[in-house]
Amino acid sequence: MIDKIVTDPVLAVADIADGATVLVGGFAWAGVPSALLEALAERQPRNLTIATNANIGAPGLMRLFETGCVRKLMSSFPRMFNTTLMEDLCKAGKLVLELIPQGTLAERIRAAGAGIPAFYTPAAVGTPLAADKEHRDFAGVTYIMETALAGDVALIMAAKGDRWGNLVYNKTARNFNPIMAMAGKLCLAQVAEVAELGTLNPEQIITPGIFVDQVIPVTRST
Amino acid sequence: MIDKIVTDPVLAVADIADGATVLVGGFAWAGVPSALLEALAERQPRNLTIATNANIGAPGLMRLFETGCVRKLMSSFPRMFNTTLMEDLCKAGKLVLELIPQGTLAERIRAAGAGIPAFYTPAAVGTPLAADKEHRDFAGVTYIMETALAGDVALIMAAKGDRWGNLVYNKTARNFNPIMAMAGKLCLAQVAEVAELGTLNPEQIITPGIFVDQVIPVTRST
Amino acid sequence: MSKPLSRMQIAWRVAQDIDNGCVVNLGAGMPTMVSDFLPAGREVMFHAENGILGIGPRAAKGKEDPDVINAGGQAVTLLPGGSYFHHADSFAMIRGGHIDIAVLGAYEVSAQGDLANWHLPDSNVTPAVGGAMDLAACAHRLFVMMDYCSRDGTPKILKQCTLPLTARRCVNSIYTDLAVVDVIADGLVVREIIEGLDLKTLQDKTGAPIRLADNWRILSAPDIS
Amino acid sequence: MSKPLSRMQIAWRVAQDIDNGCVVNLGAGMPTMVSDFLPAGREVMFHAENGILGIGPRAAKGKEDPDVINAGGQAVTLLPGGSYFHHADSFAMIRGGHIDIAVLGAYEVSAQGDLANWHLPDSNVTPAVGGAMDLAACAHRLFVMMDYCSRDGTPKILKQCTLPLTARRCVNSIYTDLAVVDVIADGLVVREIIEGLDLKTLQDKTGAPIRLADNWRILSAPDIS
Repeated sequence: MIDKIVTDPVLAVADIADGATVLVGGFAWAGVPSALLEALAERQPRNLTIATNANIGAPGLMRLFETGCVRKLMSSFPRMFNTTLMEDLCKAGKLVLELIPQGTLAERIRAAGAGIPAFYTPAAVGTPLAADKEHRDFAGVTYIMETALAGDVALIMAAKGDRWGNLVYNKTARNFNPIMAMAGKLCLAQVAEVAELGTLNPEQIITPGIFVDQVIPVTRST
Repeated sequence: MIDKIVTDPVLAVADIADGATVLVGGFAWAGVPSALLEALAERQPRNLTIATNANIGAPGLMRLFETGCVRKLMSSFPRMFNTTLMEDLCKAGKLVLELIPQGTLAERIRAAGAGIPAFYTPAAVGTPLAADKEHRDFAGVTYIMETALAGDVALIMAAKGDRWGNLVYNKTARNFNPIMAMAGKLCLAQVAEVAELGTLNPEQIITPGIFVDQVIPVTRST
Repeated sequence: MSKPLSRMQIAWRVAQDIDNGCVVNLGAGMPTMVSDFLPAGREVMFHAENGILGIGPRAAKGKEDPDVINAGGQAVTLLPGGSYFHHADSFAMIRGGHIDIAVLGAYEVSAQGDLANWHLPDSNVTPAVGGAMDLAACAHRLFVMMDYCSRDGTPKILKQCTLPLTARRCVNSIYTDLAVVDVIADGLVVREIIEGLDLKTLQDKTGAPIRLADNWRILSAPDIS
Repeated sequence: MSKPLSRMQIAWRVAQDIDNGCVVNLGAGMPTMVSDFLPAGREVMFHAENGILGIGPRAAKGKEDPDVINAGGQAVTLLPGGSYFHHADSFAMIRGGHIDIAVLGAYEVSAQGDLANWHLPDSNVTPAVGGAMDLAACAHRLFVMMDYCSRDGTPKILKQCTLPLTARRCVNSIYTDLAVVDVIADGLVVREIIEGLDLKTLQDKTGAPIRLADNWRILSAPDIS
C-alpha cells in the first residue's frame, strides 16, 4: 500500500540538511506552508537557499531569516513591510539576494520539474537583471537563457491531499505550489484536510501524487 | 458581452488559409476534433502543415491527406493502419514527414503557447532524430535544443465550453488539446456541450477562455 | 486651467480605452482601480499574475476570502466564467502574448517607450520586480498610469530613462493627471490634454519633445469622489 | 531444458521486480501485460503518455470508455486515486525524472545498454517513435521485455546496435524467454536462466559477452494460460 500521510510536521522536515535549497510555495498569505516553515525554523538549519516569491512575512520564514538560517534568497519581491530586516541582512553581508522576474522564477521552477535544463525568455532583456545572462536572437527578437531551478525540498500548501499524494488547492492559494511540487527532489505538502483515496475528482486533481512525497495534515490555526 | 460560440463548423474554419500550420488535437480516437477536420477537408486548402500526434486515421484528417491538402506532417507516430497512404505519399515526394518524439512535440507546442522560443531536452540525444540539432551540455549531461512550434490555427476538441471559451475535457481526451489551445494564433474548439457561463467549476477549468477564439458545439455522431 | 485629474479619474480615463472582450492585467496599486470604471456593457477578462482570470469587483467588507486575492494582495471576487491556475500557466499567458493590455505604474518613461518602474537605486528599499518585466516585455499593449511629473516637479517622461529599466520600447500610451500621451514610432504625441493647459507649458514639464496629435482632444473625466 | 517463457510469463517475471509504491510506465504491446501480474499487496501507479496516472485493469468487455485509454489505445480503467492531465504535464513527469520504471519492447539492446526499438530502415513501414525516446532517456530504470533472439535466431543482444538508437546507455535489465540479463558498468550479467540451459548455449545466442551472476538463479514462472 502507498501511504504518504505523515502526521507530524517536525518529522516531515527532519531530513532537510544544512545547505539545502528550499522552494517555499505561496503568494502573499495565500497557500503558504506555515506549519512546515515553523517546524523548519525550530530545527535551525544553516546556510539555506530559499526560493519563494514574496512570502517573507510568514512567521516561520521570518524566523528563518532572523535567526540566520538563510544564506541566499531567490525571489521576485524580496520586500517585507514594517521591517528593514532584509535590507539590514544584505548590508551586513549575511544574505545574498537574487532578484528574479516572477514569470522567470515560475518557469525556472517548472523547467526543473519538467526535465528542461534551460530555456529562453524575453523577460528582463535590456535591463540590469539580464546583465550576466547569455543573449540569443530567435526570429529577430532577443531573448536571454535561464536555467532550471530545482529544490532539494519543496515546502508547499494545499487544501486537500490523499494517501497517494494527490493534491487540490483552494482558489489563488494554488499559485507556486503545483510547480514547486514538481521541482522538489523531496516534496512535503501541508494540507488542510486529508481526503479518502478516490474522493478527489480525477479531472480536478491539480498535483498528481507522482510529485509528492509526504502529505502533512495541519489544521489552520487562523 | 463576450460570446465565442459559433454554431457552424464550416464558418469556423472559413479563414484557414493555404499554407497554414494546423495543430490537431487528440490521441488515437480520444479528443479528436472530427467535425472541424471534416469541415476543413470540405474546403480543400492547399499546402497545409499538420502537427498532430497520431490521429491520421480520423476520417477528416485522412481526407486532407488523400486529397493532397497536406504538404508536411509533424508527428511522433505518423503511421496508419490498414493503409499505405502515408508511405505512398512520402515515396511520391508529395508529403514531407518530420518525426518528433512525443514529449518533444508536446513541449514544443507548450513552449509556443508560453512565449518560450527554445528549450533544451535530453530526448533523442544520441539518435538519428538529433542529427541536425544543436547540442549543449548542462551539468555534464548532453541535451539538444528544440524550438517552439506554433500553429496558425489549433483545431481541438473538448467536452464542454462556455461563451468565454473556458473548456473542460473528458478523461484522456484531454491529451494535446489544452497545449494546442495555447499555441494556436487562432484556436477553434469543438465541444460536445455548451455550458452556461459560471457553471464550470473555476477550480476545474483546464483551458481558461483566454486561449480560445471560437467554441463550436457539435453533437457526437458515434 | 482645469484641475489635474485625480488618480481615480486617471483610472476612469484608462478604463474608457479598454475594448469589449479584452484580456487585461492591472498592476498593483493605482492600476487596480481601473476595473471600477469600465463603461457599462463592456465585458473584460481581468487577469492577475497569481493565477486568476475573470477578476470581479473588490470583495465587500466582511466578505473577504483570504484565498481570493489579486497580485497586489487585495481581496477580490471572481466573476462567473473566472478560473484559477498555477503560476507557470499564469505567466505562460503573459509571455505567450495572450494579454491584450497591461496597465502599470511608472517612475519614468522614455520617448522610445522604455519603462522604468521597479528600482530606485538611491533609496534604501530592496528592489522588487514582481511580474513587471514579464508584463512589460510581453503584453500586446502597455498602458502606463502615473502623475505627469514627480512630486517635486521633475519630469518623468524623458529622452532616456535614468533609472534601471523594466523593458525597452514597451509603452504604448501614458495616462496622467495632465495629458494622455501616445508613444509612436517617431516620438511622443499628446492625444489629450486638460482644458486650459497649453502644449508649451506641458512641454516644460517634459524631458523629451512632445507634439499635439492632429485630432487631439480635451482630457476630462467625470467628478468621482 | 525447460520450455522458454511465454510472453505472459515474461510479463509475470517483470511484475515481480516492481516494488510497492513505484511509478511505472508500460510501453505499448507486450509491456502492457505486466500490470496483470503484480503480486498481491503491491500498490503501483501506472502511468501512460497520453495523460493518465493510476491505470487499473483492462476495461471489461462492453464496459469500455473510448476516452479512457492507455498509450497503446487499449480501453483501460482508472483506479481510485488516479488522475488525468495534458500531454505537456505527462511528459514533464517523464522528462523530469518522476517515472521510477519504464518497460519497453526492443529490436536490439547493446552491451552498454543502448536501445533500438523504433525504426527498421529496411522495412516498408513509416518510422514511428511515440514516447519511447523520452522514456528511454529519462526513466530512472528501464526494463526491456523481448524474445532473447529474433524469430530467425539472430541475436538481439549485441556488442553494438545495428539499428537506429532510441537512447544510449539507458537499459538496466532485459527480461526474455530464456534469461534475465542486467546491464551493469562492466557488461552483461545473467541474473536468471531457464532450467537446463547452460551459459555456453546462451552465449551462442548472444552477440556480446555475457557472464553468470554469482547469485544467479533459475528463471521460472507459473503456468499462465
